[in-house]
Amino acid sequence: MDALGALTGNLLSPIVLAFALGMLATLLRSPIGFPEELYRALSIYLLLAIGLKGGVELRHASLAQLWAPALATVLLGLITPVSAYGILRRLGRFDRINAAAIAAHYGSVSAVTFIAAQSFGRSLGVPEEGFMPTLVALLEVPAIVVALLLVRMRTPGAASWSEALHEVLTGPSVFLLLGGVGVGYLAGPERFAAVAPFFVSGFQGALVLFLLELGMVAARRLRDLRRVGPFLIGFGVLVPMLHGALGVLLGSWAGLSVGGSAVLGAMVASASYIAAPAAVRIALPEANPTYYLTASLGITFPFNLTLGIPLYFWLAHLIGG
Amino acid sequence: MDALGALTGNLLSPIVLAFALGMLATLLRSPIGFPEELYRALSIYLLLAIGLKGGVELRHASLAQLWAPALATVLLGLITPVSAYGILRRLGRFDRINAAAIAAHYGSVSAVTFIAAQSFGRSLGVPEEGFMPTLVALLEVPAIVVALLLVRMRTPGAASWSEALHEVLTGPSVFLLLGGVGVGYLAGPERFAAVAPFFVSGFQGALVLFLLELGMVAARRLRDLRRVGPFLIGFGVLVPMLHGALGVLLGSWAGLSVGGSAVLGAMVASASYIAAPAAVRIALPEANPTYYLTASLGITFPFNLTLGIPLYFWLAHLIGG
Amino acid sequence: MDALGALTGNLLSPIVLAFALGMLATLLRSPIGFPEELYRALSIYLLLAIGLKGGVELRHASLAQLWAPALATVLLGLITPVSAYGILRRLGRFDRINAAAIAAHYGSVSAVTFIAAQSFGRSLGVPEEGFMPTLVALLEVPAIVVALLLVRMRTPGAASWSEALHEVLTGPSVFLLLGGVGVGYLAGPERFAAVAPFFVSGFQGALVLFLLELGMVAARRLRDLRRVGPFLIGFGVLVPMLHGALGVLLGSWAGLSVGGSAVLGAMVASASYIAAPAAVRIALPEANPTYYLTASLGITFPFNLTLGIPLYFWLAHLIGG
Amino acid sequence: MVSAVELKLLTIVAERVLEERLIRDLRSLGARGYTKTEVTGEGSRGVRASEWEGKNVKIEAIVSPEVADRMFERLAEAYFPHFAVIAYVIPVHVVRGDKYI
Amino acid sequence: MVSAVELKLLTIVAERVLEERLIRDLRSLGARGYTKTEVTGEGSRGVRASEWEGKNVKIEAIVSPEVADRMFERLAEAYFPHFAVIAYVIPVHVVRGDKYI
Amino acid sequence: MVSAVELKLLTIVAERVLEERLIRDLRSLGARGYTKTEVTGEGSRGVRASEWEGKNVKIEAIVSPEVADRMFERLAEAYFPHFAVIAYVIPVHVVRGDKYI
Ligand SMILES: Nc1ncnc2c1ncn2[C@@H]1O[C@H](COP(=O)(O)O)[C@@H](O)[C@H]1O
Ligand SMILES: Nc1ncnc2c1ncn2[C@@H]1O[C@H](COP(=O)(O)O)[C@@H](O)[C@H]1O
Ligand SMILES: Nc1ncnc2c1ncn2[C@@H]1O[C@H](COP(=O)(O)O)[C@@H](O)[C@H]1O
Ligand code: NA
Ligand code: NA
Ligand code: NA
Repeated sequence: MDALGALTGNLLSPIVLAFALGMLATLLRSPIGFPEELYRALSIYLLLAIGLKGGVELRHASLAQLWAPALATVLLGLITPVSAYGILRRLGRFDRINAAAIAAHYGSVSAVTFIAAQSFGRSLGVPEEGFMPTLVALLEVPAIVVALLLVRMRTPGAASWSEALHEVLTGPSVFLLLGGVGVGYLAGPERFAAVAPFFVSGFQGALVLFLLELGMVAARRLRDLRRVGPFLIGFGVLVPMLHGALGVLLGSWAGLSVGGSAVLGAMVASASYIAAPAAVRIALPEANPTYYLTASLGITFPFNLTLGIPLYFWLAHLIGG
Repeated sequence: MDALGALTGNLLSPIVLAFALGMLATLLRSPIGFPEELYRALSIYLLLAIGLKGGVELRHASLAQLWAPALATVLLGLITPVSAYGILRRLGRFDRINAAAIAAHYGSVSAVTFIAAQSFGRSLGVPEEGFMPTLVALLEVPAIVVALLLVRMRTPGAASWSEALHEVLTGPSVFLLLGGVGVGYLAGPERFAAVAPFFVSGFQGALVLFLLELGMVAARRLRDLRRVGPFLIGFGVLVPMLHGALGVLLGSWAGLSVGGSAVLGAMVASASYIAAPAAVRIALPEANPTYYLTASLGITFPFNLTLGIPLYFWLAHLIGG
Repeated sequence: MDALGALTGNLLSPIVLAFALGMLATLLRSPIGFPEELYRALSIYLLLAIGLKGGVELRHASLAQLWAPALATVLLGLITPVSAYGILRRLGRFDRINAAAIAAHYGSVSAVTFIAAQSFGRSLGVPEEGFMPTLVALLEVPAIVVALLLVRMRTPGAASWSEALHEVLTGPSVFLLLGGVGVGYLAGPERFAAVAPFFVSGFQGALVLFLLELGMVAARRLRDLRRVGPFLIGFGVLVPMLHGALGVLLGSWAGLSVGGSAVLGAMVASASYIAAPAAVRIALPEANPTYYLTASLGITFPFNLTLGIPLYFWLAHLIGG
Repeated sequence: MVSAVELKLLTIVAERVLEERLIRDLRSLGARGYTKTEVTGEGSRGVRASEWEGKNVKIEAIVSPEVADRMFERLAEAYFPHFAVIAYVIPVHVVRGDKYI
Repeated sequence: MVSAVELKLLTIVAERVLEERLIRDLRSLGARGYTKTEVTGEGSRGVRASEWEGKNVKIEAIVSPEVADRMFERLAEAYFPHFAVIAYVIPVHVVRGDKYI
Repeated sequence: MVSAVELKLLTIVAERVLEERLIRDLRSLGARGYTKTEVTGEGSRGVRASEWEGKNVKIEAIVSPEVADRMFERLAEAYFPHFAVIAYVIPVHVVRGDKYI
């Protein structure tokens, strides 16, 4: 694999460029007026689309293929919040609550990073397994539960714990992903064909629009970089690399293809910024959102999108290629 | 025709599954946050798209083919509100005003049911005539007028009658359908080709998104099932079957194909929940919206979508096949 | 070239018909409820799409081909506000401020008119050069600066001049056009292929929806026709013809193809109704918006869309064909 | 200090289907302008026709006390019996208030 | 003239994540209805979880003075320490105000 | 009872093009926050540049009486002559009102 070529290819992909354009818009204070409703509409569309495609392809997967990657995913969902928490407490000297809040984000997964990794793999001709969207849903929940437990063991009585759980489980990303998987699985490839032009052909282009807006949002987070301090900035780059390597490794052990383990690596490396913030805001209101939002959206997401994803593919190639 | 196979095929179609997923979202209180603007955008798109396609195909229809189905449609638009009204008054013991309000809904037509029937027919390889969208617009108005007249003959002076009529005639569904038909007819197939990818290829997928939201809305109506009583629940299932059979029959007499008379049956069986509620709210404010909305959206629409449509196709097949 | 056939062809194109349907909706007071967010979403999509396509094609253009048309465009952006201003002051007896405000609009460019001209040319088989979107961005800014200078030379101290400039330069149309060009250029044709179904195939259809809404907006402006007086109505038809002829001529001299000079003519003939109104409202708040909005949106845009564009193509054909 | 006139801020929250009619009534009873917001809400009454469209409208108008009173009466007689409507009045100080009377 | 009861208009602006909870609290403390508007804003506190979603909610409820007081207390104890919330009360005259008490 | 400070609720409805400038002015004159709503409306003046965009903005700020007065003056001198703007003030009781002064 030509690592440098792949990296350039990624940096010049329309979705990465659109993200950069969005950042530029915020920096120039360009009043593009991207409607929030369009942003929400696009996330519903993207989540449902990957769910549907994943569901259709899930039919080709046997339980024998599925169980090991699923187990690896759940394991990663249990380990990574703990490793993130440990690093934040020991090395970063964060208090218990903020450490748990950030750990919840880094243990969970960003659906958009998953999509970007998927697109990158396909552009390289290294596709991932069709059942991966199911794994995204599996990876999303446990870390948030673990992270909240880490605080709860010492701080009893947070009344809204169950609310936070309900929030994650029924939140848009888990619900639409799993719902899409269910619909796609039941409908099957033939009946899916009629809706494919909308959900498959339009997908990459819709992603460009979405990343344009996400770039604007991420750039707004950059303004807080100074307030989060150098430790969190380093954390936001190094921990994804650590988690990503772990994901690639376990994925490869679990029998995933090169594309599959690279995408799993990207998933594990990513930090949630939809499900986790909502749940954490409810369960740990004392935590400072500046920390977890700036780290996940301002540092880790751009890092993964540009450098991380090619890196995880390169690793997967080394290990499994 | 394999009735059972067709039924299963319908229940497993992406649009029916999406509707069910939407209902599930409401039952689980999942905060998907479907923007209302997306819902309105999708309805404009869907109505315009069926109008456009209908208009392009209307060019192939001669007046000789058209007049009999058109006449049948208008007749059905005059008869069905009266039959619904009679049943509600005699058997259901509804007062004059609520009976008329419900009758207006069951005499008029739901464009989404039409679209679903159309999709079902095509998936079976039994397409309907290309001029059907024109008939949808024709069927939408008379019933509402007749139903309001039924009350008005006894209750003079409702000041806002003309407003209600203006509401139906210029309301989004009649206007966009007929407008689309006009544009499609004038543009013709060649000039339409450039916009076809947007309006034709994307159609089924957009319908999936739309039905996801409609499922959420319909499930909210289910909460009122207890308040409307068993009579109206039975009414919401049996009257569509009665009207549907009538529609299939008259359609078949008027010379429509099997697909055409089945789709006409579904149209006649359906109850309006866009044009009629708005008009009735204005002209008959004393009527209780819980009755007419719950019946049309909570009972009849899901019934037609799942069981009704295959039934009307089966009937049409028996009669005309 | 069959001028009459081309004219009919244009009048029967789906986008012109959709514009007419939108006007009809306003005249009939039809409550279609087109969400403003959809309108904004469509403009972002359209601007980005033409930018992207232009950027991809810009790769094929050499600087040698580019410099003359670019120079012609900038020249036209400097000349046309002055000519418009002169006509308004001398013949129309407008005061300095309103003359400058209107001149800013007629010197700048309407992106939708550009798109419509482009579509028309392609339907005729007379495509324009691929780098034209860059010229649209070039044409947008100078006229507004010149027009504001025309007032400023006599009226010192308007504090918000720099704000107005920032508004134009970072406004959605310039930013998204140029941003799209940049992304398309860097990504190149291969990487663009993945997003092409979304941005290319869907384009014409999205334009239909957009013009439906624009028709509604333009029809609302028609109500003010009486208030702007006969001079401005004549101005709104004749000045575009003058500027359009100038554009075609200079474009042809600069070496553009028939399609290219016709499209440049349409661009120069068009009056801005996005960038200019916002900038003028800030820099010249004393100017009466009724004048410039009604002229550009109520008169010139419909004129160009229906008659102007075929006219500029006919002219370009005469000169260069 | 800038002169500020004391007037009434009349607020009406109603199902969307009434929007046009309420604005027509307001104008005919003497209001010189209004501001409209799309809102949602729940109240004592059950469903309404516009419910599945998801929104109500809130109409706010700066008016003289007389106009507020007249509109209150109109609401009570024409809208309250059958429609989901709520209305209230707040005294406000308005800059250049004379143009609203 | 139409009878108008004097009541309180309680307004709460809060980050969106609190919406459901605030409405539940309002209902449980005695409010009979509310009107909700999507808003944006800036205040003294920094970021909030919902910030990147871009919106806050404004909840307005016509309530009796006692309900307003109870809700003020609830806000002070359960929300002010950790959330971005602001709340204020205005006396209003409400048509048919008796149905809101 | 929770302490509630009496302050002013300043409301400005203006064409959208003014949004940024109004907020900048508010901040510079001493407001510590604001809440913004997208609204539409009609008034005495005719068209405005933003009309075809369809919306105005409503900016609400809890401020001290002095800040309200200063902003009234700014509005009267810088905005009223040429722009579609309306502004009014209402006295309100604010929970933890001291943070807004
Ligand atoms: N107590 C209240 N406070 C604020 N808004 C209310 C209240 N009650 C009702 N509303 C609003 O008025 C609409 C109609 O209320 P109702 O007629 O009681 O169903 C509701 O949808 C709410 O938007
Ligand atoms: N002085 C103020 N006036 C009006 N709204 C405010 C004010 N301060 C804060 N807000 C609103 O309350 C939200 C939370 O404010 P804060 O808790 O100060 O960050 C902001 O996003 C604004 O919508
Ligand atoms: N009397 C009024 N009551 C409430 N809002 C008003 C009133 N007059 C004007 N407005 C609002 O202020 C904006 C500008 O008004 P104007 O400057 O009179 O054109 C309008 O678009 C309305 O949103
Ligand atoms: Na992770
Ligand atoms: Na019917
Ligand atoms: Na021009």
